[in-house]
Amino acid sequence: MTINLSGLGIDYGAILPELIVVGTAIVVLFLDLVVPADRRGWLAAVTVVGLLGALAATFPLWGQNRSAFGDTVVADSLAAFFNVLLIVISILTTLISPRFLRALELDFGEYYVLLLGATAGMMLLAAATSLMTIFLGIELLSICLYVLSGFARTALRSQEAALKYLLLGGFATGFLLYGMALIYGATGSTTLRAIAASSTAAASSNVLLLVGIALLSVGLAFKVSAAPFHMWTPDVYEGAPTVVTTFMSVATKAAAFAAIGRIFIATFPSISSRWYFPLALIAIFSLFIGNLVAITQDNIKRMLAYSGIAHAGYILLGVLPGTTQGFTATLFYIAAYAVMNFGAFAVVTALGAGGEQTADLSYWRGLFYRRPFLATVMTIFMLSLAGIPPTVGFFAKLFVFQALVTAQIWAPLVVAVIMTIVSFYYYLRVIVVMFAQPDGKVAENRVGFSTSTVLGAAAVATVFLGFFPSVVLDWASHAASLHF
Amino acid sequence: MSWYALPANVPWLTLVVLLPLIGALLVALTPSVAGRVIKQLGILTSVITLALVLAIIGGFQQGVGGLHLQFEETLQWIPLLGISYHLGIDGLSLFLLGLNALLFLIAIVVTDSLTPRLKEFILLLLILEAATAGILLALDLVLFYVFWEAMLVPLYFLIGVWGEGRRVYAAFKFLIYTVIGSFAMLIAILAVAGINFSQTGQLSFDWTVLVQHPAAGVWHLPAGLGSIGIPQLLFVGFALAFAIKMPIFPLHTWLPAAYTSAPIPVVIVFAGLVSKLGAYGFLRFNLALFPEAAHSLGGPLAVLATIGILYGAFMALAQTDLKRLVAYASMSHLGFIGLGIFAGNLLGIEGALVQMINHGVIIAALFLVVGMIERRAGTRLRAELRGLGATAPLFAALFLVVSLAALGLPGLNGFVGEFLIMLGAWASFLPLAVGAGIGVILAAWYVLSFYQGSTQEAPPKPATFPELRLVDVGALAPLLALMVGIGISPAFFPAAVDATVKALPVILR
Amino acid sequence: MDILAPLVLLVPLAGFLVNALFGRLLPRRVVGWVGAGSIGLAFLFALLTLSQVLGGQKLDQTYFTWWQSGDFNVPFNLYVDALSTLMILVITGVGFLIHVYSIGYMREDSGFSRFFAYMNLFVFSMLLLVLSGNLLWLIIGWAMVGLSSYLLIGFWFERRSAVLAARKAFVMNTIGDVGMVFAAFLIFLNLRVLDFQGLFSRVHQLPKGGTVITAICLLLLVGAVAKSAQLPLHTWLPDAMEGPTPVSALIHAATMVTAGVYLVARMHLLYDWAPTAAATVAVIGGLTAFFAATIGTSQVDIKRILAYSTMSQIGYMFLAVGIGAYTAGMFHFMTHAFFKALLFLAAGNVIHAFHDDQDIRHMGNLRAGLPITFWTFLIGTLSISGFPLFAGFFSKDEIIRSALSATGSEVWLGVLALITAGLTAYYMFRLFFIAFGWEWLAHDNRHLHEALPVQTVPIVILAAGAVVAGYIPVANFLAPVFGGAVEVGAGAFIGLAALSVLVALVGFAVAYLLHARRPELAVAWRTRLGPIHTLVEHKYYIDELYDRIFVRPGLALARFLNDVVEPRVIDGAVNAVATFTLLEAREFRLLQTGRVRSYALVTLGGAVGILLIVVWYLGYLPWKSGA
Amino acid sequence: MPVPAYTFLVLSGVIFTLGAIGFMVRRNPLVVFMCIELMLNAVNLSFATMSRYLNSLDGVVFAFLVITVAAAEVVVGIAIIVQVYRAGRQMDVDELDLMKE
Repeated sequence: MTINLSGLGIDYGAILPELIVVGTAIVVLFLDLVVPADRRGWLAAVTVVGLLGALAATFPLWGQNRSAFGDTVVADSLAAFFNVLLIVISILTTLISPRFLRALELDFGEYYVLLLGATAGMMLLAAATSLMTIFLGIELLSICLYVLSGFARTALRSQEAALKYLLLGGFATGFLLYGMALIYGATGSTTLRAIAASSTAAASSNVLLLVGIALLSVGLAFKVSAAPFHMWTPDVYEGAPTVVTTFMSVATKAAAFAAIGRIFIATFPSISSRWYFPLALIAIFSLFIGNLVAITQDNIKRMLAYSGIAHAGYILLGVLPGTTQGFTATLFYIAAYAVMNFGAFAVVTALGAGGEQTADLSYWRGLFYRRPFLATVMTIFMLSLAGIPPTVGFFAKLFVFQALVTAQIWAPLVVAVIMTIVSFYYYLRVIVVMFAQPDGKVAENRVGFSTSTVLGAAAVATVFLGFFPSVVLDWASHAASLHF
Repeated sequence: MSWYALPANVPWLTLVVLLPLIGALLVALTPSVAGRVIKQLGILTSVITLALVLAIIGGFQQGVGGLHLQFEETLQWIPLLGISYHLGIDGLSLFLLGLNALLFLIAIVVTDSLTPRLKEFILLLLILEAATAGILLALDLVLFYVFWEAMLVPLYFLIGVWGEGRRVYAAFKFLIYTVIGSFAMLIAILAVAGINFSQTGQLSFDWTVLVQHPAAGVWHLPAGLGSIGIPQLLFVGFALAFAIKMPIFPLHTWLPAAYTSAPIPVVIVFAGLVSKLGAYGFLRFNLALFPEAAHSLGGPLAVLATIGILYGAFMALAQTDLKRLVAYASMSHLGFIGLGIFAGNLLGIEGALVQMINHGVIIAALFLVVGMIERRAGTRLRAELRGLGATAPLFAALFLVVSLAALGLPGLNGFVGEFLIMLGAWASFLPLAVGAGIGVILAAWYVLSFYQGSTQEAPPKPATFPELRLVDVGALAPLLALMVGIGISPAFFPAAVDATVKALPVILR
Repeated sequence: MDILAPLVLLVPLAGFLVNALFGRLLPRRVVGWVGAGSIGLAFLFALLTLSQVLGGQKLDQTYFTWWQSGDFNVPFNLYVDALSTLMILVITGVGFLIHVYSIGYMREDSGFSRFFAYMNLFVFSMLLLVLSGNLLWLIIGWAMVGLSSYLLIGFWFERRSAVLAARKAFVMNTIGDVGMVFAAFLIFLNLRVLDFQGLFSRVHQLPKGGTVITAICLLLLVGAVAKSAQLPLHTWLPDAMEGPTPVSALIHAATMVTAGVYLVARMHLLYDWAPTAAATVAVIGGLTAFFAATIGTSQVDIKRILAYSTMSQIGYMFLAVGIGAYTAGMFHFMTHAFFKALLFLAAGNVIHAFHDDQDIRHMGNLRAGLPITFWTFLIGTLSISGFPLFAGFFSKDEIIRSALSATGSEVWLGVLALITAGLTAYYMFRLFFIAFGWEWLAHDNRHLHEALPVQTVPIVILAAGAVVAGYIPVANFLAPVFGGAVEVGAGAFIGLAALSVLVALVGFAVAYLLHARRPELAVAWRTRLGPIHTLVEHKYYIDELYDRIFVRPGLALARFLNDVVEPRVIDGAVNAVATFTLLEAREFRLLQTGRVRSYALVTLGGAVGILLIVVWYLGYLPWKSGA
Repeated sequence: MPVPAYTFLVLSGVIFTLGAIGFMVRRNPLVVFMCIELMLNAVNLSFATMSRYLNSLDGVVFAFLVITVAAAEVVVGIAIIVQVYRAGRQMDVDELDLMKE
């Protein structure tokens, strides 16, 4: 008796990047056993090399449309787009990590393994075209991040963050899965392609399907930390080691939005009239709560957490029209957000690496005069987050708003605009504080070479894309044209 | 002025934007300790820029009819959304560009070499110059918006870091106000392009394209709350941004705070130029893109402008701080410009255009004078200033000319604009012209009490107010020359702008 | 002539520039002669112009374009005819004498060069005003005259009173300027021209006596009234005495205040076309003449008395041009220029002699000390009082005659003018008797010294003018502009002449009685007239009135806006929004309790909310069916 | 005796709700964690039901997947909880509020 595997569409090439990342993780895991404690830097190097390999393996996937493993994953431009994004993020994270970890005496090999694991999960999530793979990806990244958030084993806040993240994450996973179950029940299949085929306009009054979609969106909204499913975000961002926050604040969001795009825009276009309203509400909530509460924050990590919630709202706005144009804007925004928010958190990390207690805004007073470089790049990131040209953040907002205007979606647009104005307050507050006269002289503290390189790169990218957004926009528009 | 033709294949306008940035780069590369070098770099840069701009003004062909732009440059920028890098110049922007270059030169010249962190100061000034020049040159709405917003950041820092008093509050207030307006404009910009797209099937943010198909249509409010004309709606969107920048009453409360806190070099360009950019925006966009709305909404705005004239004048009368006084005087004068624009006829608009230059020149000079007084006498409070003219006759004389121009004395430049503006207003809204006339009388009142209060009467014993130095005279000289020159023979001005203004849809209509 | 006219303008301008730019470097002698010489030169050019005008030439020459867009085309053009020629002759001629006098008078002042710069600027502005060939440049000259007067009134700028007087003069003149500007608007918007030729040719397109032309003329009148210190914009003139005395002479005799008369005369075609406006001019003139004269009777400051006499005399001129007797008005302008300049310069000598004391009660018996001044002043007094054969007699008489002989309502103005003539004679001789008193008063004035020749010579020349100017055939000279003068029978001529002389004599007699023969009577009368006297002495409290209704309310409003409206209302609204936002933010912040279970609760709430939406879609909720 | 499919679905819904409510009301992290497991099992039940009802294996496979992943999650979860415990803090999720507004 023989088993015919041809139908399964096994195609390792399609998931080569993910495989490489996982492989690297395993390699690092073993290397960790042999590398002496004071040479852990090597692990970072290996990690970077592996990620670069994955990056290289990603490029062939550009412009393709290879469904593999029975339609559970696809290798297309969108996946490639996110692979590049995620890999770059985790490379940058890896680069700024060692110094920070040493400063906090957390310099253990598992860190890189978990980082790679999370990356792999995110990449899988971006490529997933089946409920199963989506679930798999989400869990892979989540579990790794649970551990990473608690990586500062001895720090109470870190533990607390981990536990909160774990419990609430699990809670949300419950909803996610239940939604998947109902969708499966309504459509009889788990692959998005089949689901799309069976969810025609007639399905717009299918109870199971709609409830399923609702619960699914709860799970996903949780992952992108959109209000009102954002409650975990501030605490976890604050408690987790800054470098981890840096990573997950951008990477998780990005990956989850890939899934959102595939599910809502590609799979359920015919019933967009059904998911538009809830999503719009979620977006508005996020803009509202994120921006408003951020005003009141004196802890910069929490402030950035809330700003992250707000940005989830902006990104979600791009999904609302359900058009390729809108999704293009979303993708561009994700990329932009990745650059600038990573940069912002990286600055906090860099300060933390100096072993300084950095979370409180009062510490940042007069930063410009003792850490001019950090203050300058932070200024750039803040301006970009606020959306002031010529920075990438401006075009991100511009494109999203433009999509909304073309789709004549006014109410969320108005809220977005008003809240953006509010957001100026807290972003610029940071700048004001940094440029205010320092009250006490704090010892000059060098930024490590790799860190400053990363920061410089992020800042340059923020500004460069502010002058030539087309570079990324064209990729985004190409990647946004989903089809299956 | 079509004295000669510049070689065509040189990106002149891009150079105008680029030169200050290059200068900024050089400044950034100079070590902060080399204060003199940095300042000289700044001066050099702005001198070259000024020369270039003058060359362009000289090469500007007069009387080229229609909304025909000159020195145009177009490059693909964001093709996906029909956003292009499109620069051009016409009668509306020509002389403002000159004013831009001139005021920045003066600002850098009068910058005190002992300013803390001089390097960053000059750096930001140069970046600001590039941004403002861009605003005047941009013909793509998004490009314009980018420059418009980019202008905020340097200004914000220049006030917030180098300012005095409640500088952070002032900078912040200014920023929030401006941003509110900007976003209204941003939405309007997107909507204009969207409507044009639905009409013509071509997605473009290009002014020259959009001006061909003025938006039309009516938006019916939900639940039968009536309906609003789309052009009017868009007009308001743009107007908000520009009205706040100008500022038009009652959106002005950021102004006294910002002007008072800003250091003198900054306030020179701030009051002298940036406020004019609001007026320029009205002409370039509101009047060109929405002629219908301009006619239906011009009246209310003209009323506001007139209120601004009188309000600013009365406020100026009540001020005790010279800087605040000049700030409100500036607001009052800007009311005239607004009135001329919204009169919506040839003379009113040309008057507004020439008055923009005059206002820039006059207000810059006034703030220079305030700066000189403050640096010498160590105070700006009218109560503490007496008889400065006794020991500084030259100062008193120059100050007198500036004051006379400010109160619109016939024969000096202020009169030219005010005459045409009131004439235009008289033709459109007679009562408002009368109101403006009262404003002129009030101006005579507060300007004279400003001038006499500080320079005349018995000086304190011993009179210690030192006479002007050469650099002060040098900074004032070009402004004074313009005051007299434009006052006596402004004919060159209509010659250059007539064609453009005549072609404005709002006039044609 | 197209060269001459600009020269007349440019020479004083050059003088101004030289003295303004290099005056502080040049020796005083040079400064003085540059200042006076430039005017003298201008006078020569004016004479040449005269010769050409007498040769029947006219000029309307455009030199450059001021503004040209659409049909709004304003050139810089000069317009020379008999009228402007007469004006420039007087301005430069009398102006020259005043300049020469000033060399002596101002010799010890620290601001010597500044003074001459201002004086030249003054003359230049006035010349520009009268030579300009279009309304806009007339307005420019008009305003620059105001500026010059401002500068000269506030010449001693360390005196607070001078500073305030200057400001007052300027603001009031600005009111007039605005009126002029508005008139220009109406003219342009209705006739599409601003230059005189076009204006005069097109004015008849407007309906005669219509609203438009009347409005134009009245707005022009606002300017004229402000500049010529007529009611109700006259209050600046007396204060203008804060300036050095030659300035007063210049303002009152040659330049400034006569501008209003010139304007009406220049625009006579318009006023002929707007009878109502013309009548208004006449009424204002008549009233001012009388009103000022009454005040003049009660003042004790020598310069103020002269100032009010000027107001009164200008009133005559307004009356004249108002009733269409333009020639008479201009004639009186000319004679007045002579004797008023004379009076002021003479008064200047007296004031110097008494070390800047201007109170006539402290003066006396000047015949011995300042003989030249004494006799010339007497001539001036006789001339202004309209004694026969003096210049003033002819011109004033002609005005009164035209007023009385005019048909209709102006007759009462004529009567008023007649009475005013009497008052004039009274207050002038009152001044003369008290200040120059016949007999020795309790006043030691042996230290008095006559002024330098450089001061006395001009006075003497002016005195000559004050005598002979009446014989100049101005009427014929101006005929081409205004047409023939009003003709009256010889009988009426003699009769009226006799009448006015009689009135003047009465005024003289009263003055002689009260202030020379029996001064105690004057005191008695003053007490008897109690309230009226105080009223008159305080200039009818008009200054105080204006202060109450304009100045103080204006400042109060300003303070109110600054202290209440701006911070509370406008800015208050803005701040309120900001505060509200912050409060909201704090509210939302409270959600974040830090407890996992409450977080889960919120999450669940969100999920339930979305499910509710779904249910709503499916139409399971009563109020809305989603499908 | 055949039981209609929807009863299973209702059951799973009830269990899920119980889990969710348990999450809210219980304060011992371990118990809270078990509530999550309960929710997941409710999901598994419905998956199985669907799978049976639709005659497709995907649901069952999914259920297995969930079980394994849940196992992994538990491992991590327990570890973290133990960490917290060893830090000497009470086994009470309400006590974990170092970080709040």
